[in-house]
Amino acid sequence: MNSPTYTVKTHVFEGPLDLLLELVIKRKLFVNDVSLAEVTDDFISYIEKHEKFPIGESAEFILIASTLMLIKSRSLLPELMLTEEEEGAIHDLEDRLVLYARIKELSQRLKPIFGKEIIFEKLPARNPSIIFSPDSKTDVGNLLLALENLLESLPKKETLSKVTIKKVVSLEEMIEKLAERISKVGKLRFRDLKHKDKISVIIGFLAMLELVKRGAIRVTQERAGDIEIESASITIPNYA
Amino acid sequence: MLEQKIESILFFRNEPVTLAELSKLLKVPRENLQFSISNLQKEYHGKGIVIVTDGESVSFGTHPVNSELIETLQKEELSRELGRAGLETLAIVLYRAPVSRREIDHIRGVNSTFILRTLLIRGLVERTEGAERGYNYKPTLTLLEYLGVTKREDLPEFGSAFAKIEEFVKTNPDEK
Amino acid sequence: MLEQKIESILFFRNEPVTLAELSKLLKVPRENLQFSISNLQKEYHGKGIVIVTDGESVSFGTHPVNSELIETLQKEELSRELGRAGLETLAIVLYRAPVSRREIDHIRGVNSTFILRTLLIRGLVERTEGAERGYNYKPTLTLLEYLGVTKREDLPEFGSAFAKIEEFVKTNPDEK
Repeated sequence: MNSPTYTVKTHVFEGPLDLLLELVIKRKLFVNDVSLAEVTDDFISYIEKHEKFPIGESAEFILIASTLMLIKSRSLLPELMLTEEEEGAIHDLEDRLVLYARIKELSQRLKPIFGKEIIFEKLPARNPSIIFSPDSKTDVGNLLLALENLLESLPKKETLSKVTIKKVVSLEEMIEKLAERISKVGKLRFRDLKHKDKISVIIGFLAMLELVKRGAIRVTQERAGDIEIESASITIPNYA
Repeated sequence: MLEQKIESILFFRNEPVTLAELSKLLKVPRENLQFSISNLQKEYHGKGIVIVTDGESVSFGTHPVNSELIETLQKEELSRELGRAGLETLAIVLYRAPVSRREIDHIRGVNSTFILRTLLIRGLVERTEGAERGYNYKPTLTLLEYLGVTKREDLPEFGSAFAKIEEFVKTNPDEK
Repeated sequence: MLEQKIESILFFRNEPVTLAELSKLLKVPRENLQFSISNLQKEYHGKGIVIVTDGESVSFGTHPVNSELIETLQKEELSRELGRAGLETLAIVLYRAPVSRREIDHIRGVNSTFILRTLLIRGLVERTEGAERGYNYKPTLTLLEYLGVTKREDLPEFGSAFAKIEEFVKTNPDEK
């Protein structure tokens, strides 16, 4: 009943776009791929701390996380070529974020006028002339039918759309492929990315990406599909 | 402006308002009101709505040239099909009376203000003073007779339909 | 005169009247009605009653400047509370109607079923049959009335709400 994580989420952020926008605005940035790359880590670490979202929402969080990951990969490794679909996903996220920011601005314009100077419709007549006037369908059969249709359409527990589940399931796959492609660009390979959950896969991946960029790890390829990371930290030259 | 305020009040109240009441509401002496009202009467000259007064109370009314049109409208209103909204609202009132508007809204998932007004005017439902400040709605005797139902248990599937509504209301409590 | 007749009907009816009804009742094409209604809106400028329309329905209402005065006559309690989710959803519906639930979800990045239900029950938004099998959502006259505007175009920044965004979306794909 009172799940603390749920409380935190609803009181702080209305979903992943809200969170992402807040992170961008907090750094006084405009929405573009540079700012999104910058806030990627914050975004992921927020999800990590609030892992127990309702399933539908965590799916949306993970989808957006995966797009951010693409953005960040590209910003760190400009040689990385993204597919048209991936580019599309990035643009779509940027467009959504810009639109959402605008909606928020507009909602702030509505806030001060809502319920301030109301236009009232007239009160219903106090003593209307009442004439018994059923219509052609006023009989017990049709009334029961109307009731049954209504009962049928009453809201039920939200089920996650199949599309979303499919997208989330394929996330891991996407990361593996991306890792493989990065390994080609960066001449390196990764250790097995099969973590216990998707978020740690993303986090592991991002952390690794960062390290690769800094040249802090060297990865050797044993055989196709098998990834190994070797720490290079001992050999980092010390310029101090 | 005084005229503006009078217009708003008369329109909103939708029934004759006495000068005494207007005077109290607007904190303005009667004479000023009389002056403004006669101004308004001139202003509305030639319009579809008119200001009617007997010197004691005032109200808006429709212009008599359109009385035939209004009669047609009235008849048309009463003979119109109730539609899905009307039938489902009426069904809820039948199966769950006495029921508040709030509960009807909650079950239907949409606002029922206007449709309930229609059902009232058409003599299909009536309201009784409810618990808090709201009204409760129940079917009229005429409707029950017309449907051939002497008690609501006679309604088809009464038990199971009632139980389903009950379950929904219980598992989806009204937040407010 | 058409304006006169419209005035009489609007005043007589206890709820907003659709243009479709008016057109049928008065045997006049929609365009003529739209013209007359916009004439009426101008005619009532500065008066104590206003004409509210969303292009689909029309209603008389009291002038927003008299809001406080009329509220003292109102027995029903008004609920002015509206959380962030509610405001955002209303903004989407107001500035982008007709809009499907999916679009609303997509813009906000969260499921809007629950908040839409609340807004429907409060009578601030309504649904219309959409293209496929889903519903579309649009603002009700009640919502415009709550905001004190007589038409959507009078909402803050209505015309320019998305001008900049459209530019961004247009140029965004070739940014790189």
